[in-house]
Amino acid sequence: MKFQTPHSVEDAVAILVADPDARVLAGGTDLLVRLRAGHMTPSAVVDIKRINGMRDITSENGGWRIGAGVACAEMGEHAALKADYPGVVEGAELIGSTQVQGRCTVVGNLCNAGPAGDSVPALVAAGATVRVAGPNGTRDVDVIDIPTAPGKTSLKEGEFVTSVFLPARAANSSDAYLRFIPRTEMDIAVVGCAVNLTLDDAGVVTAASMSLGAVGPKVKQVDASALVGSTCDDAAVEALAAAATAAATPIDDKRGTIAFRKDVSGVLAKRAARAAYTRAKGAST
Amino acid sequence: MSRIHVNTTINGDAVDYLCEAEDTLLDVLRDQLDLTGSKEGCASGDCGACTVELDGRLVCSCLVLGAEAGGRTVNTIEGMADGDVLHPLQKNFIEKAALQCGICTPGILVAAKNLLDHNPDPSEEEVRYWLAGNLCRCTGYDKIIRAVLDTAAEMRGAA
Amino acid sequence: MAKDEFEKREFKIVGTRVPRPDGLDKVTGRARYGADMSAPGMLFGYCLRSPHAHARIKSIDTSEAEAMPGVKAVVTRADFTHVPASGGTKDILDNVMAGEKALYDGHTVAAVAANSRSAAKAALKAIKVDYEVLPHVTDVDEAMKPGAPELHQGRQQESVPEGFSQNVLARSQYGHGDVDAGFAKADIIVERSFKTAATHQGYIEPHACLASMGNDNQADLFCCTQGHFMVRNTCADIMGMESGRLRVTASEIGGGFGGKTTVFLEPVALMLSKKSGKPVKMTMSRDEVMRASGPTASTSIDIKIGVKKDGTVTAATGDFRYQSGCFYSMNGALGAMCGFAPYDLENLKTVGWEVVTNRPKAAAYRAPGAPMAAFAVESVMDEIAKELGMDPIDLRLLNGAEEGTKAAYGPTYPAIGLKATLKAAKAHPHWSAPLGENQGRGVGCGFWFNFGGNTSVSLMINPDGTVNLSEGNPDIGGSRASMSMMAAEELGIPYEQIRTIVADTASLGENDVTDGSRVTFAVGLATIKAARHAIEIMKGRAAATWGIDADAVEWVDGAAQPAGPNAGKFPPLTLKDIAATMSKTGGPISGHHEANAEGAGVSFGTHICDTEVDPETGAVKILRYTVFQDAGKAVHPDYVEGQLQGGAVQGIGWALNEEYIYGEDGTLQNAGYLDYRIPVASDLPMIEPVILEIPNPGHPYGVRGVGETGIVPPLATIANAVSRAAGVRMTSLPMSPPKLLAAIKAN
Amino acid sequence: MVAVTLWGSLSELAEGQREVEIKASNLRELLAGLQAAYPAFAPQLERGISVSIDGKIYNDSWFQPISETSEVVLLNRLEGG
Repeated sequence: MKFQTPHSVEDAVAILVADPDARVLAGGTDLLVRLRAGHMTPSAVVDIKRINGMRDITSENGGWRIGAGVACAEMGEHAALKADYPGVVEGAELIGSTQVQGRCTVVGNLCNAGPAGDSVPALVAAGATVRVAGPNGTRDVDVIDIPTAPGKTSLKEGEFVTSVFLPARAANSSDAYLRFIPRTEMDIAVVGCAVNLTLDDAGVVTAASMSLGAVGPKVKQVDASALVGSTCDDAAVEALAAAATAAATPIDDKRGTIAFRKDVSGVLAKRAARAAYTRAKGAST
Repeated sequence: MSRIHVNTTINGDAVDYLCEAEDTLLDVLRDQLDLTGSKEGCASGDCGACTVELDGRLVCSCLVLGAEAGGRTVNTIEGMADGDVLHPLQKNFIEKAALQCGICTPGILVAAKNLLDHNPDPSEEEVRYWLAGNLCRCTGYDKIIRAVLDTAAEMRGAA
Repeated sequence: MAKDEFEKREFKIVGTRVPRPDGLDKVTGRARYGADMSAPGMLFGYCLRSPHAHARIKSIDTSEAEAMPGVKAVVTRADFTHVPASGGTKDILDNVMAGEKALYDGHTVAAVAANSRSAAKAALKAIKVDYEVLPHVTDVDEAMKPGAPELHQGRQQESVPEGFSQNVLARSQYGHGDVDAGFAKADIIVERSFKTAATHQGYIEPHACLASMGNDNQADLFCCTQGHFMVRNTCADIMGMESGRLRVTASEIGGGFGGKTTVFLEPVALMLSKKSGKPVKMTMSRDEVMRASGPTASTSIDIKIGVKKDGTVTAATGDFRYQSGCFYSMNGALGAMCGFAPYDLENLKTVGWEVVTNRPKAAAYRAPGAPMAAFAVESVMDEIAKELGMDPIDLRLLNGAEEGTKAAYGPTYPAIGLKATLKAAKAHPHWSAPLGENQGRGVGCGFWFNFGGNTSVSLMINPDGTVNLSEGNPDIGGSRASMSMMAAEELGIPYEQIRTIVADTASLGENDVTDGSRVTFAVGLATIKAARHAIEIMKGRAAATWGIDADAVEWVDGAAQPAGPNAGKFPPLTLKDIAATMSKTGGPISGHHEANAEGAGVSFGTHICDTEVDPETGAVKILRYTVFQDAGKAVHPDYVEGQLQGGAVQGIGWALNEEYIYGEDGTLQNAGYLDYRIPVASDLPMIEPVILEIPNPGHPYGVRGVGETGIVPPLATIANAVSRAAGVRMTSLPMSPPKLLAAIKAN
Repeated sequence: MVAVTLWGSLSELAEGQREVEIKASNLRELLAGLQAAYPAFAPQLERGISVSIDGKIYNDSWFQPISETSEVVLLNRLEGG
């Protein structure tokens, strides 16, 4: 195995094009586990963290661009980003331990394409896009379209994700991400749920989106229109929960059962909706 | 197989080593530099026994490649005491019986020091969540958490 | 009759909280654990493991691996030509290197030593094993049925009746009285079935060793173990060598909890070293630790208890079916002996079963067999208390064992501390604190025997008056401190004047394993007697110096002095004084003691726990936890508290989340800390330890072992708390959220 | 003679007797006496047993004295962690 440290996106793409068995290293918190376990034997590891901009969080068109090498802990330390997207940041900050937080990245979490990645549902609910660099230049892709199946992405040969972009926030908007795990830390989500809301000045929901993790082969967008026109009252929230439970298509595995995951999808939908609503109202005052 | 030459700084000293691309920073610390205070408990980032600081941030050294450490600074348990003067956390872990078998102790001390460097007055809950990635199977964590809180109070008092 | 060893006294050092002698090394990273030692020219050894739960090994081709660069030795079972003398050791050999069959996912079938880790790992992939996959079984009840896939033939003991598969190796029955007559007198009978999953000891340090063996058949081994004398004896038997030619040094040990009371890598490393002619270091990955070491038994248990309306138990029965992996292990019998041990029962019948399955052989785990039995018995007791509307502590006090009670396993108890722990629990503010919505409080009791066993201690007086103590039991939780304390107490000198070390197998007489909570009791006893031996010699030296009779000298506060006015008038000679002149008064002074220490005192504990259940998700939060345990005499209270806290938290993990999960194909699905979920710091509250001291008559200071009892009550205590919080009786462990939520919804 | 309490499985091998009498003044004589009087115990004695004498548990200790008034109870050989 070789270790490569390109200093530009172009160099990185050139390496990836020349060597289809090379793998991109950002935080490494998934890649190194697989390497050590012998589940993966790449010909080269391409460390992209030394490319300019990969470790930056920058304001862009009123939104935020987050480099592929930004550690999740760095997102948590960015007050303005956290104020705009508390749900995205709390999802990112739930991955692993303090030690893992210092290394793991949302782009890595996304490209790992695990159904249970904690940072992905809130990115999807936020309508985030990623910038993909490849032999034919760059393209922007909706986050939801990156994973295609467990462990599989839509990235083509020679391509890698250089950043994720969170769009500008409308007034009175906020989001929340909740997951269920058996312990209080260190677990993979059994169910994850993100809700993203925009309210009018009277506190009535004008736009809502929701996504679920760990209840299907990839992150799942769920119709959240039950909340639109409501003030997140019990009836609206119960309708949202029912939609979440109905939309979930989980499997039985060592982490949970189908029945449990469907039930908890509804529970988390309720709780996340209420948390996002409270935040969005708070944002308006 | 050609190996990679890495120049780095470990516990304040300029250090260089040769490593294979697969070698983790933990492999290098233990096998090549004989800094065996960092332990391998899982090799998957789930136990925290290999915790070190990389550019001041806590990481599991089993999840960092040895080659990545080039030009960066690494702090391990071996660098925590100042000569023969123990860090207050080290002193209190002994005095307050915050260890039994001791295998998790280096990782916990490095993590706790990093916490107190950033947050001199953590709550019990903050300490517990900060250290959630450091598994201890002997103590039930009780005396560890107390030792960290007591040390924080002591260091605030001394400051 | 063995006379009581215990004598009441005022302690100066025992009972204080001194700093431990190994503390500095452990907080600075200097302490050397199993994987921390290296040798010049050392090779790295790795095991190839079966991917199948049960398979006949038709052939193994190692030729390609042997030819690879850097590879210095490849071993398979064919290299182990010596047949071990002991039947138990034959099983151990079969476990460390599979013979005709691989019996579980992870069973070692071959091993490689090479000059780098990567070369060794590459060579493993080049070994070709031709397997004939066989049907497998991992569940205890399934394994017992006639027609189940069978692991062995001809190993069934004479105690097993007809009608079971060959996987049922043994049946043990205990009890007394007439249970049918007893149940006939009962007003209420509660009968329940329980299941518990297998759990792993979960020590953070994976097994590791460094072996060096030459063609002179002489060898050195450095390894993490709970008993290096056991390692020596077992490895010598496997290697067909004389045990005196194998020196084993115990490393610092990164946790064991019973899981390091046998060998896994050590014989393999010795064989690789012998074959390659170079030192070989082997370390297990976490995946290997989970798949091929440890774990404890999984169980299926039936309990039936009958009571009168006033709460008096009239009869009880228990059927304890334990699977302990692929070889015989006594666990079910221990469950049958321990489950009802806290009670004074007129009519009792318990049966324990030992069953083999296609899982790694169970290793001891802290009071092996007892926690699951206590879970089942204490759950039914809680249900009875609820049905009777009785305080569950009162129900236990009414039926609790005390001095003179005929124990569930047969003998009559001497002075014991069960009721003292129950009374302390009842009087503690925790028991009467208010509870909120969705919260519940549980109580549970537990028992463990505690062991003594073979022990050797040497105590050397140095010319400057310092003292070295050599013991032969790896220090797993602070025992070097306790030994120094007891020696200092006895000699009457400061604690700091003594340094205790764990000696290697060539430097001290035989020692049993650090198990059965035996060390503070047995090694402590030997330490006190070694100190007394040295004192006798020093008294003799003082007497000779003064020209008086040795009987006329007494030892007071670290010095010899004339015993009374008739002995003569001389200023006291301190230990330091006597040491300074020892070459003039007869030469070096050492005390020693070797004995098979008997008389370990049994131990009881009572735990209380408050939990909160999220009725929408089945998540359980531990709100408050208090442990009451009889320690006899707490030599170092900090480390006794640590044992109680650690035991409780391991129990919390067992009760809530830890479990071995096997797939349909018989492979382990969660061989790592990610999905084998041991408690993390943020899961827990502080654990309050309350130490009671009811002296053990068998120890000079009254010491009882404390290490194991602390894990016996938690499973039941937490299950009782959760069952009360959730309003539904939980009979299966772990009470993971999916299981608990399903139970809540079904209710 | 010493009264020796058997555990259930041994009792089944001794025609249901829960208690047997053996002439013995120490543990070694007790084990030898059991072996002689009850050949069916042989496999279990070979596997090892523990003996409780007046409430204290002994694993080996041949010369541990036993008196006629001692309470002697046989147990499965104990293994610990």
